[in-house]
Amino acid sequence: MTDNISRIEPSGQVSLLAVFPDLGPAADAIDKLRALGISDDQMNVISGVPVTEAMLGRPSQWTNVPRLAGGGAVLGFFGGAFLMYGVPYLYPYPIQVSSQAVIPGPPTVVILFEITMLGMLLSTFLGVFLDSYFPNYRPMEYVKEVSEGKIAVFFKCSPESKEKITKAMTALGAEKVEVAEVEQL
Amino acid sequence: MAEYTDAVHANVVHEHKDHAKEHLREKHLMLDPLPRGKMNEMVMESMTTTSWKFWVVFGILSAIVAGCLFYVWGYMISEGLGVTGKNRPSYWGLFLVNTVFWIGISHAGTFISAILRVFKAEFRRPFTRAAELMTTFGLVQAGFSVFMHLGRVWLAYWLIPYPNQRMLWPNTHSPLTWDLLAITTYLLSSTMYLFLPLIPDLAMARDRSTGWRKTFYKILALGFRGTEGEWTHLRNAMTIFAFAIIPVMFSVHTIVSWDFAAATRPGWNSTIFGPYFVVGALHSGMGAVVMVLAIVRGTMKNMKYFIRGEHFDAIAKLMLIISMAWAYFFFNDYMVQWYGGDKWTHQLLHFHEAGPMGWMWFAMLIFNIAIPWAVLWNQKWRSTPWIVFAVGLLINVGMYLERYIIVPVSLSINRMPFTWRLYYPRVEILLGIGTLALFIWLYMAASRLIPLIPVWEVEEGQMAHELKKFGRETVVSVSELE
Amino acid sequence: MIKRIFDWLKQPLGLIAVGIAFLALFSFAAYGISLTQTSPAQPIQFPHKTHVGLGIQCLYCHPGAAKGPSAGIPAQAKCWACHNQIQKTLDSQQPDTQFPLLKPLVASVKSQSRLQWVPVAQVPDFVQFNHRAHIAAGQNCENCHGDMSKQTVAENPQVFNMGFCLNCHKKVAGENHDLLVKLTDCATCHY
Amino acid sequence: MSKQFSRRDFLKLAGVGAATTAILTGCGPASRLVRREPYLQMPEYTYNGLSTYYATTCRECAAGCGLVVRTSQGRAIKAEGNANNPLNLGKTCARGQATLQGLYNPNRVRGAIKHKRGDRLYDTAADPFNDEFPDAASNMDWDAATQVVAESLKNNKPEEIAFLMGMAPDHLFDLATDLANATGITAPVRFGALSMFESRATLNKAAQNLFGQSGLPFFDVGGAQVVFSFGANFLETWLSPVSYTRGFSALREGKTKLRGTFVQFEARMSSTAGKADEWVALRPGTEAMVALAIGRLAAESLGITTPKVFADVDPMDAASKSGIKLETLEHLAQMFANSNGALAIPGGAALGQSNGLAVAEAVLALNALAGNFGKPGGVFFSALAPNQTAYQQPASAQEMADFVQKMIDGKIKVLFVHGVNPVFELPAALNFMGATKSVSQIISFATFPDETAVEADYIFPDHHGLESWGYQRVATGSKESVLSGAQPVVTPFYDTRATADVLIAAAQLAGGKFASALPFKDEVEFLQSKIAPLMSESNGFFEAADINTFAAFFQQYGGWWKTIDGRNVPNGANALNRSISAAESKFAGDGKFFLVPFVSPTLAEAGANKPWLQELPDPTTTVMWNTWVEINPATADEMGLADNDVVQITSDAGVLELPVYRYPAIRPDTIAIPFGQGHTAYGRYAEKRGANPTDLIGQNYNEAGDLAFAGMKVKVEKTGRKQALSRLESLMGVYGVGLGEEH
Amino acid sequence: MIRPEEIKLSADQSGKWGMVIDQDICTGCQACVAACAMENNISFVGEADSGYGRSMHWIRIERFWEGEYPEIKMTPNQPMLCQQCGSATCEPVCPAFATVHSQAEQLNVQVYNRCVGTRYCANNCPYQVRSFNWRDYKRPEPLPNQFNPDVTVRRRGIMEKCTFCIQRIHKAQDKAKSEAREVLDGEFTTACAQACPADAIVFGRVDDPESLVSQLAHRNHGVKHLEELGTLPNVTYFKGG
Repeated sequence: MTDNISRIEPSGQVSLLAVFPDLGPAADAIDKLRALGISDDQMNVISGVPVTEAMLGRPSQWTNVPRLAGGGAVLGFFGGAFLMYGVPYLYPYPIQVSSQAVIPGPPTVVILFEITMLGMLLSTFLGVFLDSYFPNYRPMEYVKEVSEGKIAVFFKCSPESKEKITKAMTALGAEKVEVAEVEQL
Repeated sequence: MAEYTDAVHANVVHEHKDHAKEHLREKHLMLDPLPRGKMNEMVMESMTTTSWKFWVVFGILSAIVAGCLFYVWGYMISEGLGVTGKNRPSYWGLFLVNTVFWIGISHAGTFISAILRVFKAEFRRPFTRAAELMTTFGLVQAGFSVFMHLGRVWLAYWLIPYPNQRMLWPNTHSPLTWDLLAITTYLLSSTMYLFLPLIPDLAMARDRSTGWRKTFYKILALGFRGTEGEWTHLRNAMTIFAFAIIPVMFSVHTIVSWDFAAATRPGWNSTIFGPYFVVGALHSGMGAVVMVLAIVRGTMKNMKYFIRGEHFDAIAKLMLIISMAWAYFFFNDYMVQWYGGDKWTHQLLHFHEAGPMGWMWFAMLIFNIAIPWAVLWNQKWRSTPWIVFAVGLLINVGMYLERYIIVPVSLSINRMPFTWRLYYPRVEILLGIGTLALFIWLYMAASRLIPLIPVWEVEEGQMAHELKKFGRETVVSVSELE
Repeated sequence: MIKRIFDWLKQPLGLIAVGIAFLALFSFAAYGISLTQTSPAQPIQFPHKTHVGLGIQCLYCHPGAAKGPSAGIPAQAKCWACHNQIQKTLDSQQPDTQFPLLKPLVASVKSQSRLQWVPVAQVPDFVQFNHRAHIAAGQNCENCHGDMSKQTVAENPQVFNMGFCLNCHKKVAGENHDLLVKLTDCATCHY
Repeated sequence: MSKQFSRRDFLKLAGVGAATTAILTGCGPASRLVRREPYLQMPEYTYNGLSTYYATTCRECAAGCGLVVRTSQGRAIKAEGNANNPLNLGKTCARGQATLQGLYNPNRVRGAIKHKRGDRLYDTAADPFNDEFPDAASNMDWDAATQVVAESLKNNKPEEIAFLMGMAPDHLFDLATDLANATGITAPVRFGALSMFESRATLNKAAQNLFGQSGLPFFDVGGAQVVFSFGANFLETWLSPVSYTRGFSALREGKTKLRGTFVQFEARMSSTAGKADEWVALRPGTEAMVALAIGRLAAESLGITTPKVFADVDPMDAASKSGIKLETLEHLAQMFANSNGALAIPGGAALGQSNGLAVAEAVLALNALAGNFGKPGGVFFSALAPNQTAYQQPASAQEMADFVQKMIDGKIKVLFVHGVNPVFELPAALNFMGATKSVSQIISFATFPDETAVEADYIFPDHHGLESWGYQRVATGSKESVLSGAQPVVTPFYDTRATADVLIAAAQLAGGKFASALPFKDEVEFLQSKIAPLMSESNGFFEAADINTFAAFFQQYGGWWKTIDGRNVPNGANALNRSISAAESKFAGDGKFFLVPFVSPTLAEAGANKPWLQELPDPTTTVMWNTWVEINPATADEMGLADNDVVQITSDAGVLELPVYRYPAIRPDTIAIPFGQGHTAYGRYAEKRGANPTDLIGQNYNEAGDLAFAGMKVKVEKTGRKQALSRLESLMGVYGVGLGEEH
Repeated sequence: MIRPEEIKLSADQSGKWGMVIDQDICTGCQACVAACAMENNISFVGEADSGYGRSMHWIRIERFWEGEYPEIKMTPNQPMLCQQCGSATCEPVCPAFATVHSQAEQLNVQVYNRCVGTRYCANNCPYQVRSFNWRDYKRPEPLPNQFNPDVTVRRRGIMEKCTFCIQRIHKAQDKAKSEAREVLDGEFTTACAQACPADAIVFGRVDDPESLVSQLAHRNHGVKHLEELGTLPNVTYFKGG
């Protein structure tokens, strides 16, 4: 997970944040960083709009959300199936309503559908958080400008190269380059 | 883009190009970008700028909610449903009318934020949240109304499937059980669907606020920063939601309609009730959305920038189409019932039109069909908020009457003429007003607490839109972002 | 304002106060629930143990159980029929008596007033229970009421809820389909 | 005392407490809410939870149906018919079913009361559906009460002491009669609104005139093939509705022959007429004429010489005056003549006319024409009850008027009232209320705080019928001679005392001839003395050697009856050779409308205090809890009257305001009002509800002395107010009101 | 344990208890209505509520009019009570299984304590014979002394309806069992049939061809109400006339 960068801090590394006003300079900066020997998994981009990987030329992000959703749907389906096919066997007594079969056909479809969807959507929602480790109220590296539409590139480098990289970033249009401050979000 | 072609006439000359551009900019939010920081500020300002009028209205609503909803409900629980106007044969009354009504209202939010998102209708961007809030709050009212309806509401938990010592589970044969599951699914999923796109805006609000608001947003934003991973997950989830919630939405109102259609009563036992109810729900939902937008635009600061004539125009077009669809289904239902020739159904149809509640039937047709058709053809009127507001209001009245006709009016007539009796609502009216007040109250509270405009979505849209020259003509183009 | 309250609550004293408040609430609730579970006070701390120990059959005092729905509480005349021949009963009228349990009985017989017993084993009004059928089916009293030779005032060994009834009905019916239908039918107990 | 009986070891808890427990038991033994009291002494044969059944007699009307009352833990739970009793064979009417609502009525007189005339006996302002409804407290003990009775017996001239009694119970009447006979007290007078509306005196008189013998005719409806009823509402309240309904059932089922035909002649379709194959809406007052015309036409159809009795009538004239088509009359006459067993019954409003006696005679003459006397499906004299030597006729209205006059003249100093509520039941025009002012001491034995009790100086409440000993002679309805026996099925609920016991004790206290007139220890001993002679009679339902066994059987079976047909055959030899006036009856007042008061089939005269009887829909109109006036819709349209419009009805005698019921089966020139409501006392459920149509009835009598209650003409005016009637039926579904147009 | 597939559906069975009502001899006297109320602890509701269609009668007597004055006729009185349908429309719609088909007695059972008061069953009953406790109808002391201990006292928010006097069925069965025999035809009957002075109501086993009710029901002019809905009612009416 790319997010792990913020948490696992290899000793001796410095975290830097470069804030760019627009996508173009940010994309250039990423290329530059790569050229400066900082690998993609040492970088992260924080933005206020959903920026796709292609825009910045970043490797695509891995997500388990669709799988989790599928898993939830399966769970929901079995939950519904239990309600329809299992519960009548739990009754110690025959419950007959009207002359309808004890396990009714068409209502099964309805119940299965609803509970499947419920399972799927719930797991999607929870999956978002499970899969990307938030909610997270611990201090994190962040700059507020991000929510003003700026793009922040966040990367780690050795203390020696800090100076050099800062310069390069500023040249590419970074509004500021600084040691990433850990903020209580 | 239709507006654009309308506006830019064939005889527009070159010199006027800048003027045309300016015109387009004024008209379209997406072509009128502001810096994100500015928009953030405007949205934050709209939340925090509160006049005394707001508090007066809010106070009055609080009093109504406390009095009409909770006090009267408590009274009703302690006295029994005898304080309502229900009787034999009108065992169901205004509560179920309200339930169907509120579920109908709730359909608009999903329609706008899911279907329009799936079909990439760009005009949706500034008001998806305003509509989605209606879904959640409307469903809350629907839930309240259902619980009010129960004779022994304190035992309502029996309808939930859970293991118990009685070894007794809910009856899966009953449309009400389906209903309960469907509404629960819908309420949960629409709330989640409201929350997911809200997170980035909450993070924005967190960054721009201080004091208790800061704490509030901090908690709700869940530590969202906007990293690539977070965005990817959110986007993925939103896509899944947008697709999955659509069938849920259709199923909910279809199942609500089955409460009626599955019954053996004349007039109810109709196969077309499912789609008829869904379209009816959209009809009233769209009406409600424009009402809310018009009020939000008129009363909240900075909203005139975000919500413009184009939006009213677009929704009004949908309203017109849905009105036509509703008319089609209505006629379909009527036609087949009439053709069936069952004497009790005939009696009921006659009762609808010529009975003591006949005025409702005619008012329903006028409000739901005649007025939208007469008014919404005109683009200028469509773009005028107050006109669309008025039409939306009338449609909602008409749809309320439709449900009233379906529930208590149809219940008055059955196969046992000896028991026919009219229904006169009593405390249900107060409780209905209470739910309406609670809805508005929740909405007002929400408008002070959460950003009503999804700023990041607007910015995303503005980033993607541009004017492009095709030959001699400047047209709007959208680049694919997602 | 709210912030200040929260701040105060965050300090140790505040935390203790919150703790105490929760504990108080919890103990009130626990007390309330325990109240509903303890056996109620009876006019006489009736020693079932003693009576059963003397070899008196349940059906002697509660003959209704074999005949109809209700086992019933014996008429005071029945108590007195034995007791007025027992020396202890007569002794209990002495001021320095060592048999205080008998005093209320003697007093009520003398004043022709009724003892106000409080039923312990009870099913709700919506359950139509018939002792006769259960006795006829060979059920022993202690299956439901517990071993009375160990109890003084009658206690309820279990909550008579539907699960309790059904478990037994299921067991009794076994593989007998018709009997199971009858014993698990809603209308057998609820009407 | 009441506590003890109400709180006995309830098997399954009673009342609201039960429900509370039901909710709370979810949490465990919530039993602390319930207290159970054991019996001090368990009654024999009683087991907790098992019901005990006691046979007794229904006292809701005087017919004398046998009941078997189910009791549990000392509470009466359900009244069911006594299948042994030949009168009702296990069946009951609605009023009999509701008798327990009287026993457990929240407004009963709970003990002996010295009372200021006119004072309320309970708080009338309170909500009738609420528990809190304080009743007047008892302020005397029974010793003092007995003393009061003894002194009034002793300190007044015997002829200044009067007993006014209801139609039930008979044993008390016998006791009072014995007392009167032995001491010179005025012979007790019996009266009841039902007997007034049944016109028993007219029937009796007509029988005497035609057959030369007094007695109550018995009409064997079940055995007939064609039944013509002139106003007799025998399926509702008339004489013995349960046994007549059985007869009707037999008529219709055609157990032996074809399904019988039933024709009803009356101006307003009663619920009896609703069951008729033909309802002939004749003009009120023309019943005699129509009956005679049918007789004449029938005789012609039979091809015999017209009997003298029918000779004077002109069928054409009768048809035009009665408003019946001549063809209809002819067709009916043919039906009557050619049937294999025709029966004609006079009764109800037809007799309550100034020419009521002529009507009765004319209709009985039709039976003579049919020659059905003593035959199955014909007319009999009802079997006399076992300890009866002659038919005892209750006082006619005329006799009651004379009685009232005696009161006004000060000839009555002490009035004992039992089992009747004359202030309510007698028409106001007879001025019983005014006459009470001239009576120095009124002692009421009322069980319920009725209007007459309110006017009494002392109220010494009798037990409710189900708490009482007694017997009731069956006046009519069974083939056999029947004496229905009553016994207490529960211990008295309140501090009430049997009136017989009070009188016996008071007589003993008064000493002298009083003591020797009633030489009994108590009521039971008196009863045994009265049934003892039956032991020697033959053909009894049971036999016993000694009186104790006999009395035990009497209790066990709910009475004593013979096993043979005890009916007498009327001698109809001269019935056709008399002449009967066919003149129309005279009507008092100059209004436009004939007034037909009828007894409410569900409430009758004393049912109004029983909430479930109030909630029973009237069989014809389905109205509950109120009084209405029936008006033909055509007339109502003419007058601009909609349903529920309140109209003012004015007669010579009084004014009433009532909501309109547009009744489609009533003559346009007639209005009808049910009798049974309009109480000014009588408990929370009866009071301030509806109106009493006797307020409209003037002092008009027929030749037999019965009240011409249907002999009024009244004015009807719209008031402009509305009062909604509670109906079970749907105005929309049944009448199409509010459905837009006719459907 | 009975597995769902072992359950015999009522549609395949002929019913067990049934009733025959002869409308020709029903006089509309309301004795059955009163008897039913007395037997089954039914509340009275007072003038206002009863006029508003909230009366609790489990059995009601319907009558209509035919024609206009003077040729007007009252239609035969029609006692309307729960038809104890074999395929009852009220049952499947209850979300709580509060109204179910009794397998043992083949009756349509209302389990009061399970009812949450959705009133769907009442809406769906084509005979409109269910009544709802709109309030806690008050029965002031000492009226509650009359309560039948064999029948549950219902409170507000609960649906109720005719049970074919199931407490009497149980009592008779219990008695027969204690005497080691079968219940005899006519040994007991419902409160309404017992009271009916005209004997217009007959109750008994419809699955026993020898019983009186079966014999009567096989008369060719019996009709069942709204049979076309497929409800398999167990009450047969004779219109007569």
